[in-house]
Amino acid sequence: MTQQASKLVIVTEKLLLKKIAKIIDEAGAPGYTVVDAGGKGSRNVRSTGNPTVSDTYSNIKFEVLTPNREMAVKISDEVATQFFEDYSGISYLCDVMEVLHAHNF
Amino acid sequence: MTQQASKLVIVTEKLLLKKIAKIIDEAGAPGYTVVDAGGKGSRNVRSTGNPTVSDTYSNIKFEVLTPNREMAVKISDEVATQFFEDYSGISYLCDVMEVLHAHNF
Amino acid sequence: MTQQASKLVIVTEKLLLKKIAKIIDEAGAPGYTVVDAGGKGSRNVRSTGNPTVSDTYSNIKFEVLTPNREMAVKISDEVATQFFEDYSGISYLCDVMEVLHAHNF
Amino acid sequence: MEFLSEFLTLFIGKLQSPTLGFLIGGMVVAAVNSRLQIPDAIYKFIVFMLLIKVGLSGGMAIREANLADMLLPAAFAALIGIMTVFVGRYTLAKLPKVKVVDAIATAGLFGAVSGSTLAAALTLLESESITYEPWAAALYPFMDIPALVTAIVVASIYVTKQRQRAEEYSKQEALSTEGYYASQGGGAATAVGRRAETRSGGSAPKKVEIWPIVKESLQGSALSALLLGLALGLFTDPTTVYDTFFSPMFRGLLSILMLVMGMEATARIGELRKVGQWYAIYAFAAPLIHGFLAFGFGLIAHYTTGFSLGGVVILATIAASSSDISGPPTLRAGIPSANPSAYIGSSTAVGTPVALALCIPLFISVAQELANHGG
Amino acid sequence: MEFLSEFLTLFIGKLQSPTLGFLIGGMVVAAVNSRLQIPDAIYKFIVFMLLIKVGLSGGMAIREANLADMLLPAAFAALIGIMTVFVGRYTLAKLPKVKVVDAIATAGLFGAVSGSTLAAALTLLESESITYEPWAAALYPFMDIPALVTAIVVASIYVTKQRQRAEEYSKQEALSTEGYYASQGGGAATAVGRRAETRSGGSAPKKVEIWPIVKESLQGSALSALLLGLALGLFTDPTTVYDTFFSPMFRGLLSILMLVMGMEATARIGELRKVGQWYAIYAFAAPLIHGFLAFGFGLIAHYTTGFSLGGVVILATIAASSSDISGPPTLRAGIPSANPSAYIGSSTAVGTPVALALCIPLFISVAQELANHGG
Amino acid sequence: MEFLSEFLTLFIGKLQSPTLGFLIGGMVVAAVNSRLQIPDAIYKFIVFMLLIKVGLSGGMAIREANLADMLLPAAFAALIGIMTVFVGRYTLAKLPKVKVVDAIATAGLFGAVSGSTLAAALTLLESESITYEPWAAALYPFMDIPALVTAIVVASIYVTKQRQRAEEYSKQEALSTEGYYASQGGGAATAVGRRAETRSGGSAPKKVEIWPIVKESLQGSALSALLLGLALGLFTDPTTVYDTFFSPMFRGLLSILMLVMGMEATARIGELRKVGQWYAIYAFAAPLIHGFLAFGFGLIAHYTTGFSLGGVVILATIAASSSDISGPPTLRAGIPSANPSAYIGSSTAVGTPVALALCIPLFISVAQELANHGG
Ligand SMILES: Nc1ncnc2c1ncn2[C@@H]1O[C@H](COP(=O)(O)O)[C@@H](O)[C@H]1O
Ligand SMILES: Nc1ncnc2c1ncn2[C@@H]1O[C@H](COP(=O)(O)O)[C@@H](O)[C@H]1O
Ligand SMILES: Nc1ncnc2c1ncn2[C@@H]1O[C@H](COP(=O)(O)O)[C@@H](O)[C@H]1O
Ligand code: NA
Ligand code: NA
Ligand code: NA
Repeated sequence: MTQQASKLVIVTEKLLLKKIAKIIDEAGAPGYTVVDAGGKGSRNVRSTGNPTVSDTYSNIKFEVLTPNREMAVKISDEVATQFFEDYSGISYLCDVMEVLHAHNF
Repeated sequence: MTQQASKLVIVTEKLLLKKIAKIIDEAGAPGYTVVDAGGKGSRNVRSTGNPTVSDTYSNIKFEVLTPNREMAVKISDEVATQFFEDYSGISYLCDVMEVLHAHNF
Repeated sequence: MTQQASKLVIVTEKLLLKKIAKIIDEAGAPGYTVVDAGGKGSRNVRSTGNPTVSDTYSNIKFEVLTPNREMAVKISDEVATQFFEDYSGISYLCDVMEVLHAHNF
Repeated sequence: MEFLSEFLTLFIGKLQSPTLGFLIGGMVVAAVNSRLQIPDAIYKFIVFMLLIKVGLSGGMAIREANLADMLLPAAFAALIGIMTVFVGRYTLAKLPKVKVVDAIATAGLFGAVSGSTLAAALTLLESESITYEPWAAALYPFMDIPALVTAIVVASIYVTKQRQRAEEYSKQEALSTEGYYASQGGGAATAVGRRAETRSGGSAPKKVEIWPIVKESLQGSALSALLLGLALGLFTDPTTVYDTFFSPMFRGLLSILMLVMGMEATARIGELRKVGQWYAIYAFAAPLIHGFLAFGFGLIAHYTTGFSLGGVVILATIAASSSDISGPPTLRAGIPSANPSAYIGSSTAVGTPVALALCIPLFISVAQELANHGG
Repeated sequence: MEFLSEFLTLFIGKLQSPTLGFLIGGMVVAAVNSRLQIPDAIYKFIVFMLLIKVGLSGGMAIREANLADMLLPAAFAALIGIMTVFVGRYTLAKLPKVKVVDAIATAGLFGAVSGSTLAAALTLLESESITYEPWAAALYPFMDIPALVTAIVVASIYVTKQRQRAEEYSKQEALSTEGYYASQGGGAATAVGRRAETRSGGSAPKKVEIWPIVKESLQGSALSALLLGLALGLFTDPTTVYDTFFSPMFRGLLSILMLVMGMEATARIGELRKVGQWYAIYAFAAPLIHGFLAFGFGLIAHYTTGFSLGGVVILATIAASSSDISGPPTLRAGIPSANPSAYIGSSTAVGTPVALALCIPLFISVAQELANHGG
Repeated sequence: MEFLSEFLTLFIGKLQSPTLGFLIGGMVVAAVNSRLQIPDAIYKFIVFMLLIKVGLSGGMAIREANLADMLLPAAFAALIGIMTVFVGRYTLAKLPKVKVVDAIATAGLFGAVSGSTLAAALTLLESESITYEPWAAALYPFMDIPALVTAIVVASIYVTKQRQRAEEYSKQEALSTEGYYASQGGGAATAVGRRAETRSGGSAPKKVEIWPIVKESLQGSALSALLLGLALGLFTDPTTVYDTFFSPMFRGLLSILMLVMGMEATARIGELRKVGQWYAIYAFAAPLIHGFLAFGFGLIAHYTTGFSLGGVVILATIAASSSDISGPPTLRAGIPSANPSAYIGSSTAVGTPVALALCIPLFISVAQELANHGG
């Protein structure tokens, strides 16, 4: 019952959490996982007003397993079009060898 | 001295942290990494009584590098058999090109 | 405009956050992402004085997308040489199928 | 007539208490989607502070108390905790579209006790200068633990029976168990299904062990803080630190906790909606029913052994309250097949607000009426 | 002459206030790279505590107040909020190397209000026994919201116009828009560029909706806490909890918040440096200019409708302050193309310290002088 | 005889202090696997509050003090800090199965100072109305920094020597260094080993720089908070905020910190067990030995320069205490090859409880005896 899948990774500003979750949902992805992250990229800023003296991260990293490559690319395109002009962010695709156990694959 | 390995990823409810760590240990895996995560899947619930108004995540994500595919599958099977009937969770396998530096590989 | 890349993952003690970030920067990597992590490996200790009764993690996990394998190996070698004798840590390389959207690739 | 008007005046006065104001404030704040948040660390710390204070004051006062007086109320507390579960088993669980395990878990949570509701009742009793036994707050575990244990045991028996029946059935039909699990678990789908046989094969009618559940309850953060406070009050002399720190902070921290409970209630309404209206009705009625049941038992103790009317209010409050901190994880571990949306939603979104806003003022008003008219 | 020496004495006395000491302490602590940290959860909770206290005391006092007196100062507050943005639009935005959207966002943040600066002013007024209207703190939203709304509207109009011009140009030239975006966005590079056409194609001159911005502001954690406090003070009777908890904690928590603001200021200096010196100059001058502008308006209200001199100081302070908590996320969402380094850096690293350390003592000294000489 | 019985009475009275009660309570809570937790943010904030309060009160009082009196005790403090390391180097490090670097690091941590232990001693001194010099708490860094610096320097010299010897050996034998590292580092295995040559090749007998270690210590969160408080007490007038906030909260926050220390101690026992019994014995004896050594030096200052007996107790306490917050990261960075399980386990699981529960009451009792009998 194992099966192949693609894993889409999106790292971007925490501010966009809800909006990106909505895009992923609407694309029909079976689920997603999100973790708090920090990082550095082309723009050196991803502050949203949190004190920098506190050590909270202001990025988030989404990982979305999708049944096929197309869905992943669609989500990534949508996110990049809507947000990556104005916000920090990166998205890339990994191979998942196989999904071993899942409720929704 | 680099070598191939499999990476098993398990995302499930935080409640199970200790129990899953025990399974991984007992399977003989050389180690694991765990991060707090949030997410959405087939069941919409992974609350364990934390206030939802606080922004803490209630999932965890394990990543286990195993020396071979069999060990990863064994851990995943064990976890799924014991928990995935009653708890949210997903597990999948990634290719790791090579382990560059490690104390226990 | 998509392109192949390598993903270097380094899990080590939180104490080293700034020093490793510096190594990554100096190697010329276009960016990195870092998350708080817990874990277990060959040494059972990665405490830096935090109360263990608090549930904060004391590891960190770096993920660095690099344009080629060489840069990843270079970073990993540098980190391992400087730190892995005395500190807990593991580093490994994953394939990234393609970088879909990025500001700096 | 006069009783009623007097009662209503009392009751309305209570509604203006800031405690309740903060609760409603929290509900409104969450309802208008405000980004106001009380950080999780603060929330946890406040709960700790309140319960250790309740414990300390109890422990310090208990030294002079005659603990034999506690016997009857404690027995009543345990009885009510157990009854609550069976009430739920034979009302909520019988309703259409309500899954039996979900109903049992919900009843267990309503039988268990909320530390914050208890704290709110103590504050109001003090404002109204109603006296109560110093050990009354220590009735908490006597109701909490029996309720959780009963719920888990009842659910286990039910699940085991169901499984046996299903197995017999599957032997007869020689069918895959997949269909059964799909219809039972809701979310437990294919990838897991194939392992179900192995698992259910191994589950011979196994006994539920009670001690682990009791231990799990006692280890919960709320009960631990309460018991720690009791012990410290009993064995050390914390008067200075109590008077300069724990006691003066109590009222203020409670008000903030009420805010959190209010925000929580609104935030959880959605979860409740998913599991259906019966839960909402149960969650509204249960605190009142359990509370007045306990009030009745309390009055028996009042007339026979002189249990104070303040103590009766406390007994009724812990019966009316439903656990919000330590209960859910215990149930999640003990009845894993029950849907947490059902019980957490019912308790947090409806049960707790009803207990705080209706039950406590009601119980106090009734107690005052009884006192005035020579109770 | 005498006025000046008296004033200097007053002013120097204020510099020794512990509030300011903690601010400077925080700056030093961060400058020497100390690992001292105030956890984020604590910081958020302190802000909540301060603003709910300000709200509660306002709400409790407002009951007896004549709210008609509030009309003129509130109108002035809104006017100043709006003017601030236009001042920035026609000064900062015209300077070399300053991007127009960045300048508008910065001006919006300086028009908005800082709850912590307001709290510091209230403490100092109380230490100096200067009276003010109980509702004066409620002027906060009347300046905050208009400033943010104006900034977002002005920026949107500007961006839309630029885009239209660019499109016409690109039609003429039939060139890829990539060059444009590269020069505009700075960081928005190739991978994104290819989608720009699709996007800008769809953006017909769309109207900016104002209500969502107002809502977003009101939902911010700072304003929410203030309004919640106001409502609770108005509709319930929180005297006990206010007197035993919120009021006594105020001064202490404020001092810790000042420490955080100081640490923040130093930590953000680097960001400010990246965006250039003009921002530093604006951030230094703006609090003084906005503050004295508001002081002038306040005096009009003082002489015409009897607005107290303490109230004038408060009006001047909220004008001088720049938002540190709720403003940035609102702007980030409302003017996404503006660089947050510019506005957060300007406000936190220079604007807030100037408002706290220079403006408040200055305004109070002037008010005292006016009072002494028959203002 | 009479002395002894008097002393025992005093000592037992101290054991009932709530401070100690909370410590033991925390140990029990952790031992029974309770899920009670004090969030990390709260823990960090409490440490900050305690140390800034100690600093503030010191700073405010120091103004009138004659700082020349501080010279001798400060010199003694530094001396004791350095001696501690050498005591460890020539006792613990010589024991079987004890790695030399681990022993040096442990000795360094026991030489360093624990802010929370210091705070507990100050509270007890106040309860017992024993006076002490206002600047006595400022002896902290004079012992803390020399101890850490000495430990790091001694360890570096040792490691460099070992490495040179190993290199000479490896040249003779022309063997891979892998074996050496495997036996030395324990965990540093193959994948890393192959790079060892490159690295050790480059490590010419390099000097240890002292200033970075001192800076690292001063930048630690505990010392930073203490020094910040000192500076604020000295240069501003924080009386109001001190009296309304920092001082009244002290005792309560300390009790909670004791709870955390107790929980920590139990949680770390496992780590200690792994590194062997010698560490446990050292960790039990060291606080007593260091403490009484310092008590002796303190008495010299008492009889020669009139250093108060309260001050002697403070000097003895900081000697007995072992660092729990800022020490470990400094050592981890300064002696990376030492196993943190060894030193953190020894200090937290045994050293701190012994210092708190045995040493402080002991020192105070002895001081009181000396005072009563004309010390
Ligand atoms: N090469 C990279 N490897 C890993 N993460 C990256 C990389 N580049 C950017 N990121 C992440 O993506 C975020 C946004 O990148 P950017 O839009 O380039 O500022 C950064 O804050 C990082 O967390
Ligand atoms: N397609 C997916 N991609 C990434 N994470 C997922 C996916 N499906 C489920 N998850 C994660 O696994 C958890 C449990 O999933 P479930 O058991 O389907 O509720 C979710 O909360 C997510 O964190
Ligand atoms: N096999 C593994 N799989 C995943 N993470 C690992 C593994 N081995 C070690 N780690 C991580 O690397 C850290 C350091 O490992 P070590 O240096 O072996 O103690 C551990 O705390 C884990 O977080
Ligand atoms: Na109950
Ligand atoms: Na302003
Ligand atoms: Na010491």
